[in-house]
Amino acid sequence: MSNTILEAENLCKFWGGLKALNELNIKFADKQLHSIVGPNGAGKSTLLNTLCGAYPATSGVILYQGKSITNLKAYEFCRAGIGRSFQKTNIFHDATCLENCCIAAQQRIGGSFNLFRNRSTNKSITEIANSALKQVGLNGRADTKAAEVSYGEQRQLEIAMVLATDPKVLLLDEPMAGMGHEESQIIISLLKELKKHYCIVLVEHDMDAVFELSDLMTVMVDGQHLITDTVENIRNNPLVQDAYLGNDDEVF
Amino acid sequence: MNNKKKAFQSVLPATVAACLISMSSSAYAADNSDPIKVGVMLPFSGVYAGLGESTRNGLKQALKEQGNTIAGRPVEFIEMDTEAKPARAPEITSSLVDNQHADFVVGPVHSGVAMGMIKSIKGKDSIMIIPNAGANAATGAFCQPNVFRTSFSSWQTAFPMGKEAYDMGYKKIVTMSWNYGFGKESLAAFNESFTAAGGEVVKKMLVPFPKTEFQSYLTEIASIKPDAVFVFFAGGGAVKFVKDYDAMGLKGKIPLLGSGFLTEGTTKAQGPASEGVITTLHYADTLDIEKNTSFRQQYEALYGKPADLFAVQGYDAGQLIAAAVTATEGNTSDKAALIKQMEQLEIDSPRGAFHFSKAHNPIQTIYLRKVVNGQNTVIKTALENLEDPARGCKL
Amino acid sequence: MSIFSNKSEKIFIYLFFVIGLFIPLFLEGNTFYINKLSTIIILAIFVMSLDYLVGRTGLITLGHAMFYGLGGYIFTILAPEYEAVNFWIYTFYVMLISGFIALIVGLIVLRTSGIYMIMITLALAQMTFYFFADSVEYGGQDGLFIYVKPETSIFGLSFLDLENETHFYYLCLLSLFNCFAFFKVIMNSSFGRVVDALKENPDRATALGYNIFHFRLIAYVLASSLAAYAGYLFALQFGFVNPGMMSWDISATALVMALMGGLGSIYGAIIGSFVYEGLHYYIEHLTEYWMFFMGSLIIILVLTLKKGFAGFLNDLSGGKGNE
Amino acid sequence: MDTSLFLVQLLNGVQYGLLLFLIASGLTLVFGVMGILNLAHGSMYMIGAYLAYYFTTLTGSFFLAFIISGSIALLIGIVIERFLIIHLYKRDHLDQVLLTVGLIFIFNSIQSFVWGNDPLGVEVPALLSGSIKLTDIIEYPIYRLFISALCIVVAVSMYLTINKTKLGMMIRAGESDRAMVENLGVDISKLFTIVFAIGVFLASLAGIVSAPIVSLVPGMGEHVLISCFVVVVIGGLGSIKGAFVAALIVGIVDTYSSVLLPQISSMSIYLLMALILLVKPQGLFKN
Repeated sequence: MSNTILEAENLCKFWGGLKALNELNIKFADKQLHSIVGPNGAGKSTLLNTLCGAYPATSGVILYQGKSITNLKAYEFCRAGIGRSFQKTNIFHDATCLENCCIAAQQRIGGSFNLFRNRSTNKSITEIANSALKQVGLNGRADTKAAEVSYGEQRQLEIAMVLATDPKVLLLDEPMAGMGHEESQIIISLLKELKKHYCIVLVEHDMDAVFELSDLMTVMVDGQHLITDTVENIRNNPLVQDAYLGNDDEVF
Repeated sequence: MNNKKKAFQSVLPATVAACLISMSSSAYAADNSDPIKVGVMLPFSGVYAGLGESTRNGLKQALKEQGNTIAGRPVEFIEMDTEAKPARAPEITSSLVDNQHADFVVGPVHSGVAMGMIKSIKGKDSIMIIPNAGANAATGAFCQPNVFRTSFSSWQTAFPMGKEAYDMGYKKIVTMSWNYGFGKESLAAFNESFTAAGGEVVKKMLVPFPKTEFQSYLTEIASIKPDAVFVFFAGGGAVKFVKDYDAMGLKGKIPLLGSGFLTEGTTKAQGPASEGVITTLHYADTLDIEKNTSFRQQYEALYGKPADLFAVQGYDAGQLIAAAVTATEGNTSDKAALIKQMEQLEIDSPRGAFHFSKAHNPIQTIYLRKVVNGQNTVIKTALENLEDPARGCKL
Repeated sequence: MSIFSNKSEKIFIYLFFVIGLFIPLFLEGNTFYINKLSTIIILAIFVMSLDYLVGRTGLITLGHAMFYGLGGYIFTILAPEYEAVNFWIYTFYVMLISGFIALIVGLIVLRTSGIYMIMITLALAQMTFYFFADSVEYGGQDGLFIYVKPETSIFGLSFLDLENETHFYYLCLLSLFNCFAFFKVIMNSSFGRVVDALKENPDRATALGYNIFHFRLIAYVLASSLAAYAGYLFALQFGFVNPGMMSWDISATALVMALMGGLGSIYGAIIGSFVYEGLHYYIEHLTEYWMFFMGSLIIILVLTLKKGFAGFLNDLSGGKGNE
Repeated sequence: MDTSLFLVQLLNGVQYGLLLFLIASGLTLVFGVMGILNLAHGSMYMIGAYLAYYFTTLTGSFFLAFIISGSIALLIGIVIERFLIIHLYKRDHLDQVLLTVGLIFIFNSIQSFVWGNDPLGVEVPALLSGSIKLTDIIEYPIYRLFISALCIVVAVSMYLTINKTKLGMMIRAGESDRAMVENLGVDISKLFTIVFAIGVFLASLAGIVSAPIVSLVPGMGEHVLISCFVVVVIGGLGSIKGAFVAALIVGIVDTYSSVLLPQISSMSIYLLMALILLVKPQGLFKN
């Protein structure tokens, strides 16, 4: 893969004695959707959290555009261009949808330490926020309080906020969790569009969606990398079926 | 505008009263129908609440003896809780002085509060009578024409002990108190007379206020083995200290001396541990003076418990008000005249008669006392008619 | 975009400041009431700064009174004893120095959060309390006096005489207004946007690339130096400072006032201070055991009025607010 | 400082530390299991001491008073939890702070109303009133040693209860995951009532046994509370083991600093706390 943008080398994350990530090596290419699957407790979420800087790695290296970002602070990952969405809806409920995206956009435009400039006067921030909402199809909800839009729309907003930070890499943690079929379809078509522009790392339990969307898939078991391959190859790989059937009661 | 309003306020009742007089041809002067307002600023909650209560009882007893009228004018009390919080002092003083126009303000117990009060009563048309707070500065550097004290200065209560201690044969002494004004002033006064007599203070220990964990200090004292220990503690701290001192086995070996507050109102709680502790103070419950006996009888009849020092000091504040207003024949509007009367008065106190120094602090006799059967018993007079040096006072 | 969050706030603020402006005319000469109002207004500034910290930033502190006391002490220690200094220049000094102290303290306490922050702020405040209470040069337990009040001239023109209670009252009222306006401006600013975000969801704010520590630190410094300004005014009003100003119950009472008013509403701080002090004044005159009634009242308020009086007013006026 | 003196001071420090542990253990237990910060913990200490005074005077026996006061404390704990604290589980720490400040006000008023404001004292029970000779001049009161022994008994029984009994298992589970406890079919509201009552009981117990060696004054609870905070924070909130270690450290530091560094002795434990938090923001034993 020539256009690798994000890469983990021998990445480890230990919680006391528990090895949530164990010597993991993985590469993510630009403008591809790369999904991570595996049974519960395989370390998928831990991987995302480590890649975005929320959990400092125990050992190993994270390379972004060829440079190590392992030692950056949590907030610096976002500034570098790694955006993430959360498994549990993680938005600012009291603010409007637009304001939610403005918060994200302002980080990039700057002026956050300006105590006196009214937040609504910076038009470029509002523009970015609006276009992010538009990208996910929420432009009609700009002035509605985030707490008041539907669950599916909150999940979309979650992604819009990430987009507003102008990332190169999107780390999406179960964007379709808890959604109905129709709501999922919205996200699926959104992701299809987005993967043309971004490197997307997707952790998702909805296997239909995963198989439909993924360019590459990685299977993880017990914090370790099992296999990375195309959708077709994974589907037929006995190792993978074994991993799921043998270790967990979750079957796809 | 302040004055205009005040003038208006005093003119109006005067006019009304004048009309009444012309109708009823009463013999009393115009302002005789107005009550004499006595503001009471004492702690009724918090650590010092017990002292506040005794002081108020004494004050009321003195005025009750006058039938609650002085020179024909009724006495009105306005009571305020200081909570012993200095930060509240100016505000409450202002309330009594500016809003209620109190003629007298009696208070407080706590020295920090006293400082705040003095600051706000300075130059005002009210007279402040301090019934306890012993800060030297109140009748020293901060003395004011309209501030009197019926209690003591810290200096007075500890100074005589220095000489007494030396005369008892103690040459090396450890001194100890809480690290606050009253305590430090007491230790300094003791040090002054003790070293002048030829003794040596080998160590001065200051305990953070209001810490009462004394074990480590007592261990330290035991290791120094001085001839005696002089301490200042009051209230709950005094109880704890005397009990701990005894429990550590020091009492029989190193004599314990103190400023009188160590055993004042605390011997009951201290129990046998306080037996034999020697202190100096301007009063003792058992003082064999006729006035004291009658005062204590009446107090017990009124309030159902024995009087204490704080009651005496409150009582004397009441006597001072009564005597002064009687002397001006009920006129309280001319404060300068009142003050002049007060300066000349001799107060027939249960502690023995006293009058005021130029700085308005009592010139009084200090007694050497020893706890016998839970009672502070007078051994002898330590210093007669002791006057506070009033350092820094320009009155 | 209006500076007010909702209608009841707008009505309250207009009413309060109009009444505040004219009330001395009706109290002419009664220095007690004017003093009392000044005291409560000073308290409201203090409570407002705490409300900003707790209600808007989500940083709960039990040591805010430390800065209240420091404000008074900084002035008293800096100003020459028998010389009138300029009020405005010393306002600047007091806020600058207290802000600097807050910066250092913030670097320590903001490493912690939640209950730990409550306790460590409390401990630091106690430490400062003991520092002044045990000090010899700063008056110990008895505190220090201010002998000469500052003069207030700007370019040689003097409008206010601080010895005059009414003038001082107007200074306090003006300060409260400025403080309110200041907080409203920063709440609506770009900075306020981030603060809102990190209060509701600090993890998400971090994930969006904000170093929330910096924002918290700035908020902490701002709120602390305004608390110091309030303490400075308090010291000037009665001309003395005392370690008691820093005691933890002052912080706790201020929290109660902020809660009564409605946390995070900023204008609620004014309501809270007036309601609490009014009740205190009233009940204290009724009974020696006023603490019992205040305590019961606090408990009832916590259990019933969850958004304080500001929330109550807002519900009354049927407004939802536009935040 | 010679060796024997040094050792006596160490004894002082340990003894003070053990007492601090007794007071702080209830606070940290309640916080650990229930997530409730009870500022009125110091008031419970005060009420315990005053109850001990009241019943000692009434019955003439300290041990009888001990039992009665302890039972009343348990009852107070149950009542407070059932009627007040129960509303706070879903609320943030701030509401807890305010409600318990309200409780402090109320208990202070009750104390002042019922027992007045004069300092009171309780006699050391005759059985324990002697002293042991340590050096030629220093004797050590047996009662203080008795308190230390009691504190150790409490510490050990807390350890055993938490690690070896069913209640302890529920407490441990409650500390780590509240939802899990509920899933296990434990009646969590009953568990909370029990734990809170135990917390109040421990504070009162400390008050009761301290009564003979302290003076009973208004406001005695608040002072204790702050020292208690320091212990709990240094040890790590919610950790009983941490509270034990921290209490001993605080007791010893406080004792030696008052002798060796009197200038900063009042600040010493706060400095210690600030230093420890700089290195370990969560305290020494945060799980």
